[in-house]
Amino acid sequence: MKFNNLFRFSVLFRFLLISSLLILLLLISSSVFGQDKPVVSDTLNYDSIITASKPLPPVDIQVKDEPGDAGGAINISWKPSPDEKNGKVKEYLILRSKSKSGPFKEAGNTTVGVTSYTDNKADIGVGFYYKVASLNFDKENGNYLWKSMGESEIYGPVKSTAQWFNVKRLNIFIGIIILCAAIIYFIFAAKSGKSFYIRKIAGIEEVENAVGRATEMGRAIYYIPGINDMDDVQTLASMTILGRVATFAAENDTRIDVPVSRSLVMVTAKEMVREAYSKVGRPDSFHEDQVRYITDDQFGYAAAIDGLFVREKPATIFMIGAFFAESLIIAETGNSIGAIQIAGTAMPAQLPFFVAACDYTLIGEELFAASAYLSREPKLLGSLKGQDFGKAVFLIAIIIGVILESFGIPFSKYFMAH
Amino acid sequence: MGFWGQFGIWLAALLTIGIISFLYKDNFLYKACEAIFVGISAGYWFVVYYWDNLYKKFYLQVTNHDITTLERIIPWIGFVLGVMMLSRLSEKIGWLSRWPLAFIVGATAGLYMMIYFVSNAMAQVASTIIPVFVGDWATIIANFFIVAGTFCGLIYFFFSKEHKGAFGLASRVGIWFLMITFGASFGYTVMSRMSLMIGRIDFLFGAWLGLIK
Amino acid sequence: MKREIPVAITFIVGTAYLIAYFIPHKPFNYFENWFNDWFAVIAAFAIWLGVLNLIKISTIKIFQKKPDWPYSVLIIISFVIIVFFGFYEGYKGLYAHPSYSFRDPGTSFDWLYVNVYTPLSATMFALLAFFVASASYRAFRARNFEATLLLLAAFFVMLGRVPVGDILTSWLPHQYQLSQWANWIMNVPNTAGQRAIMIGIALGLVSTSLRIILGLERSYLGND
Amino acid sequence: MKRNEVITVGLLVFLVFILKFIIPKPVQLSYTVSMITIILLGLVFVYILIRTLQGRLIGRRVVFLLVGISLSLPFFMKLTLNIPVSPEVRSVYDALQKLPPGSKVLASFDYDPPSAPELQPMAVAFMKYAFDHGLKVIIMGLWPQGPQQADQAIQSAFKAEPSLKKKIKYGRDYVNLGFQAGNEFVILRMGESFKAMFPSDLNNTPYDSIPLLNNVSNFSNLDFCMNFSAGKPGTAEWVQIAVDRFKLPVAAGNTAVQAPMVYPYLNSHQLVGLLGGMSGGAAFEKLTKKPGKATTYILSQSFAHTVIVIFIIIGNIAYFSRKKENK
Repeated sequence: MKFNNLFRFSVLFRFLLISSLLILLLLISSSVFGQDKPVVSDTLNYDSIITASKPLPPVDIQVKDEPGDAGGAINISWKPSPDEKNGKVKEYLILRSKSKSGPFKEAGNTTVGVTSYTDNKADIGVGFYYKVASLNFDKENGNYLWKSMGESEIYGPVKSTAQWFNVKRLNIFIGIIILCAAIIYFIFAAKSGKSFYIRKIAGIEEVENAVGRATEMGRAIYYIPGINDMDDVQTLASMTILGRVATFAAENDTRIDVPVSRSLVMVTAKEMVREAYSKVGRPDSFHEDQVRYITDDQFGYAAAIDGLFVREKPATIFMIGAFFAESLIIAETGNSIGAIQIAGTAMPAQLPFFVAACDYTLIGEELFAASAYLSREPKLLGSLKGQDFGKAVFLIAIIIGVILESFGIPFSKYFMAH
Repeated sequence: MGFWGQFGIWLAALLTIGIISFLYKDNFLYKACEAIFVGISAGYWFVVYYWDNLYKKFYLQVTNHDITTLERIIPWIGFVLGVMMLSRLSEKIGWLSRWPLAFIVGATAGLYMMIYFVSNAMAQVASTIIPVFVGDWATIIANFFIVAGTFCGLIYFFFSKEHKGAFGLASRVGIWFLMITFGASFGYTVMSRMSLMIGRIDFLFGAWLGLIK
Repeated sequence: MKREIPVAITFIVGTAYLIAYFIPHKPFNYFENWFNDWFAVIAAFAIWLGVLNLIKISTIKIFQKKPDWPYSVLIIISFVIIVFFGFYEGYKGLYAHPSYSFRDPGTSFDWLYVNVYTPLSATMFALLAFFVASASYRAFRARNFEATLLLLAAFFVMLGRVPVGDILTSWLPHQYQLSQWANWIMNVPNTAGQRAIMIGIALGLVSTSLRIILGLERSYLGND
Repeated sequence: MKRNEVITVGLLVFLVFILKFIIPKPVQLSYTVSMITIILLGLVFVYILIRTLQGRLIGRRVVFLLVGISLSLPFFMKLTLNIPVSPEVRSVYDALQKLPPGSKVLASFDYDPPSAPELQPMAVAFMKYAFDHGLKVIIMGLWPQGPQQADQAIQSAFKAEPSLKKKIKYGRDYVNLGFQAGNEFVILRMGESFKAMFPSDLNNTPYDSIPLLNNVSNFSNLDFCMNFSAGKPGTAEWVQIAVDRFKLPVAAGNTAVQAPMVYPYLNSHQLVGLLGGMSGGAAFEKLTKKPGKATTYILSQSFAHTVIVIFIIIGNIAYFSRKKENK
């Protein structure tokens, strides 16, 4: 039997029964009332609607195993039913069966306008048959008044399988391999003694002048390393830069103060400053209390620094590391006492405030570049060079790509398909 | 609203004013509110992590009899790693905590490496590669600025070449774009902070004092 | 041993994630799920560390009668109260019919959250509104071309995103009003700048992650 | 404590007493009074400008007080303003309009009460819209307090439009799956199976016995995703995983701090649209013709922005005039 769907069979049966009744009624009424409009009761009405509003099924159906996945998914796609335009399609139903003869059960539905569905409940290795049906209906209070369905042919069988490589991600694979290879190459090149050029960074160039200014004025330098602990790369970078600043200060015999908010940072900072003093041959000029712990608490730390600034009026202030909301309070006070301020952070939300309130700001990556430049650590230098390689590739790709695209040749899809 | 509801609102109002009082000066009320904040937030996250992570992801898994034995054993590895984390409290066996730490660092590194490379590098480069001279004047100008701004901005963050000549000019244009970006962030940050304060004022005037509807 | 095994763990876990991105076939697709669960459990233990540390510091402060020690008492009391109610409600909810969660509206834990935690944290962040104003008046200066650009962009965005901007420029045709300028700034130069920053950060992240996975970067393991 | 401070505290307590128990409520200033207040505030700023030009900066506490006043007063004013609508807000609205009734929409609530002033108005407006247009909403949260915020948003929507309450049924029209720990890993696993991440909903009803979720096994069965986010995990994670890996259309509502960083995703069409901060919420309320909290707040917000801009201008005028003198 062709109508293997019980539901459909009953609809057909009812349709036949009711439409014959309808014809009978029509005949009687026309013979009694002449050519007047037929009078049809509400309940009977729906079945004529069902026939009249039966939508054509969608066309051009394709059923495929979902590529590049772990199996268990089959993708069904179609072109919209010709009846979609005249509003006869409200939904598409995806019907599925393990055998060609059925029974077909609903595997899923989509709203109109959608042209694909992924059946995620397809067991691996089992062949499935699919039909896609356009559905038209009317609803009242969430209940169906009537439903009418146009079914497509049967497609299949299709088995879902697990793949060993996600082909859709080939471009990403090639990209990451090239980038990683470049980074590794440059790291090992740096380790084997190759030296790399790093461009001037404005904030770092100015360190000498800023320290000199403090010396001239006979006032102290303050170095604020942010409020994160040593596990933050920004704090690590800040410590490297502190070493440089402290060396200049020691050379000029200018006092440098480092108030910190973490005990571990205090230990490291003390080491950096002590080393700087002994490097220039003035180990005796270093005092333990130059690096001191204030408090772990964010606003408490800010308030304490505020007080220090107002009392001691430093000539130069460095704010380099991980900063949060306290950045504003510190930078404002530093500004109000007329100090030269050099800031640096990779915290995107604080950067605008630093730029607006400080004389020089190391922006994001510049902070890390500065620390690589100052520490000359091969792994940092190599990474920086590797990243630059990546940037160069992207820059060239943008130039070539924009030209090609402007002439109508697609290029961006090699990076990412949208 | 019962007694606890009313009491809650008065308590919340007192704490709100306590924090705001810092604007006048650092005082005992602010310090007390801050201490409560530290204690409450530590306790809050402690409880939440217990129920959401430890209970759901471990206890419920290992006591679930609907899954295979292997699936029941797997979560124990996580548990053991977690306990090793506590070894940090002791000086002697503190090195054991490096194992779970290594796990966490490795997992985030592996995941983020791909996620960021795909979404923030490849996808963003792809969407910068657009035909520039298409559409009306406004679109052409906008597209041109987006391409040029991204290009010059990247050049500013290019460290292994001296910023001289055309390269230096591009990098200068790049920093201009970055500055406009920071200006936009500045404006939005102000908007955000003000909204929060508006929310608190709404609470004080509305829920607490009942001055506004 | 103290260093080799952690480095090996990092390598294996990191590589597993990388492989899982490209190879959907089992067993790689399972690894991700297992690792994610372990991650959650380890994070739960990690918070014990922070909590124990907080209690240790506070107790020392109290017993040594350091300045401000009464505030440490407050820290411990508030911690104990919320933890007590969290567990009390949690276990009560587990055996109740119908069962409920410790943080459902109406529980005492939720009461503490709504009436203590929320006002405190919201007001803490709201304080910044005042500090921004003060810094605007006293510190944000158009000291050079870059800072001028920044402040101008901020003006356009701040005024253009609220009705004030259009009121101020109501004498201009609609497409030249401040709100339109704000749109343009957000969608064109801001997009370009953010994108440059994004690409830069992504490359930095790849190189850091690579160093970590390959064991070249071991600073997270600490010294010794 | 000094004597002055004791007096100040006493006065404050007295003020609270009067405001709470004596003054008739609600307080509302008429249009004329509002305008006079605004003009007075303007005069204060003129005075500040003159003082600053003379080199006498006003104190920090005065600035704080002024900001406090200009944030509070608008609450009592009744001025209607024409809220500007940005294209990214409009595209959220357009995308929602394109969804036919019955579409399944995932709403992820990734924020907590402290950021609620910015995000809650959007969430309420979204819920009103979705229920009004017959969208089926599946709620979840990557932040523990998110699902609770969603619940509050639904209650506010019902309160504002009682007709919705009769129409909307839990389990058929919306479902709240609750919170799941694991940040971006949750999204990652939802790409494979929702059920694995959310075995039951907030009320412990098993996943399979919720009618709305019958044909929902992962992202491929959804039509749209709306994400309300206050940080990490949030919009960036949804874009990176749900959009880039699983091709789900996502729109977002963000706190203003986050919003500028999300714009590149808009231009690259990784994100359908964006509601940014309070102004985004107000614009969305305007488009959906359902004014709510954001529309009320926008007046205070306007005052606040204006005050900041005026402060920057005054500060800079003083800075440049002093620079000239020094030359």
